[in-house]
Amino acid sequence: MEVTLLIQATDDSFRILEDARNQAKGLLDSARILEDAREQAKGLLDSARILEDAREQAKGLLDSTVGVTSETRQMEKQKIQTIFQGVQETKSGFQNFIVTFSLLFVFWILLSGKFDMFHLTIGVICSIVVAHLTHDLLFANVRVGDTMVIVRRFIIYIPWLIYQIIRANIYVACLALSPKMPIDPHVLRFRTKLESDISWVTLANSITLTPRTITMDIKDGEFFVHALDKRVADDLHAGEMEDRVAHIFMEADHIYIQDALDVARIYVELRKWV
Amino acid sequence: MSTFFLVIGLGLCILVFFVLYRVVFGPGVFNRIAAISAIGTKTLIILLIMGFVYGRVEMFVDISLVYALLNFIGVLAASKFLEMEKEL
Amino acid sequence: MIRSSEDIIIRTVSRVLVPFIQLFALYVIAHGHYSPGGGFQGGVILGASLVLLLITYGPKETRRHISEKSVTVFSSLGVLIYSGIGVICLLLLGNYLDYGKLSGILHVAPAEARALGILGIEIGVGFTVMAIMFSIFFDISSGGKPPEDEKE
Amino acid sequence: MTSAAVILSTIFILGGIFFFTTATIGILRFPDFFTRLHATGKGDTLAVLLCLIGLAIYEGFSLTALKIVFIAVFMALAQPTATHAISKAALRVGVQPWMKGEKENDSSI
Repeated sequence: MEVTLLIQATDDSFRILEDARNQAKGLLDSARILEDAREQAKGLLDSARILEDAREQAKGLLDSTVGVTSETRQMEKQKIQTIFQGVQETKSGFQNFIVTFSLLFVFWILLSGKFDMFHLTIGVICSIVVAHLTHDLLFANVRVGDTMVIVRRFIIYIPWLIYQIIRANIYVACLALSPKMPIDPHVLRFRTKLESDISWVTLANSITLTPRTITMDIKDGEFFVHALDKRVADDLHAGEMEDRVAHIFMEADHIYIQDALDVARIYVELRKWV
Repeated sequence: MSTFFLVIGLGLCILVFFVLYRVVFGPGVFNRIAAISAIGTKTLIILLIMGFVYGRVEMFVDISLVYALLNFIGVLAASKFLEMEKEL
Repeated sequence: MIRSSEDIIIRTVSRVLVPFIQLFALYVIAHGHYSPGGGFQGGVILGASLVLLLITYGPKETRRHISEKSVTVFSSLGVLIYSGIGVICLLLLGNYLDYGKLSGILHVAPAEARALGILGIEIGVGFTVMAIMFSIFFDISSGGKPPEDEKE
Repeated sequence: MTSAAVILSTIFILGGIFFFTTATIGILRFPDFFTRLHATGKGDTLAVLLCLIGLAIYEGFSLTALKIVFIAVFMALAQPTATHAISKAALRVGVQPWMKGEKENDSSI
């Protein structure tokens, strides 16, 4: 009797254990499902966060576009309003003529040095004739920029250039006077990031005048430089002079009117989409 | 100061004779052109110094400007011609 | 055959220099009686500036600045000015190129009339020299072919 | 004409003559065409500039001095351009630059 009771109790306890195990298994399973769900939820959250970020970035982009355009609007109004309405050709031609004429007349006065009526009249006539013939030469391919800033930066650039010329000449003098002449010439080639042709001229002539290098050729935007020394390669590839020239002519670190106008066009397109 | 200018002018003339070696014997036409260009720049200074010696600078300065101009155009034309000759 | 050069450096430098060279040439022509110079030298510098334009920009662009017709007009106009002033002096009962007689029709003092007459003569000589020098250089450089055959 | 100006112009002109001399020695001694261009392109530019500035100081403040300054500006612009033009023509015609270790075959076209 007692044995049967014992067996029953054991059976019961086993059943309870079995139930508990089953329940635990079910719990575990549900926990695993929950885990999965949680991970899925986390993934969803992450993607939501990414979406949020993207939205904020988009907003920032839009804001910055608005800022750039509102800055450039003013310049547009001041300088280009009339230019982009069809009268660009004649007006800029006339402005070029006026500027060329005044430059040439100042040059005439400095050359002539006579201030009586007769010579001044001849000067005006000659300046008008030459300015009419060559008004498209002096100011061809000039990018719209702040001329006074360029002139000031160029004047600041000159003393550095003179210092470099003197260094270059002392180097050449030492080479020419030294009996063994330790030179190791080779040809370098590098590409430049400069765009306008006046800055190319400045860069090429500066390379010719600074120590150890002369500009040999420019083919397809690639500078061929003849150097007297191996060391100079690093200097040129570091591009200190290029940066200086870019700084003078406001290239690569300034927004141009044309670029601003492009941005404005893109902004109009964006507004249509939004 | 006039003696100083005379000496300077004579020194430049001697330098011109040295460069003339490159013009006469220098191998190849490019050496000759480069040497002639160098002679031109020295002549420019000699002309100005002649002006100071004779006391008529305002006259010689025009000649010297014209000389610099024609030297430049001459070098450009010669190099253009040699470049052209290869294409033909 | 001169083609337009691809070299941006020489093009830009000569583009900036050409107006000043031309003005300097006109200065040399106009101040012929104070400084060395005069019609011939000024004409040569004027021609040299056009030659600089030709060797850097090629014949097509140069023709846009000074055409075949204007070269012809200039070369004859110079001779016309020169001989015309001489003949006017003859008509005013003076010698050929006797500038002093010009004061009769210009209503100025004889000395000033002489200066004006010399200026006219120099302008005429300068025009002719410029046109002829440019014409010679252009014809030799284009190899005798008319410029329309040029393939740029 | 103060004596200071005279001394200054003398120093400038003598400096110019010194660089002319070294440029001439360079033209005579350098081994090939491109290295000689280093001598003419740089040496002559600075020498001409120094001589012209010295002469302008000696002339004093006048229109003639201004014209001399014009010549200086013109030379500073034209001399590197002329150097570039010659070297470009030489490179396109096929003059090979001399390298270290080669024997001196200075037979450029």
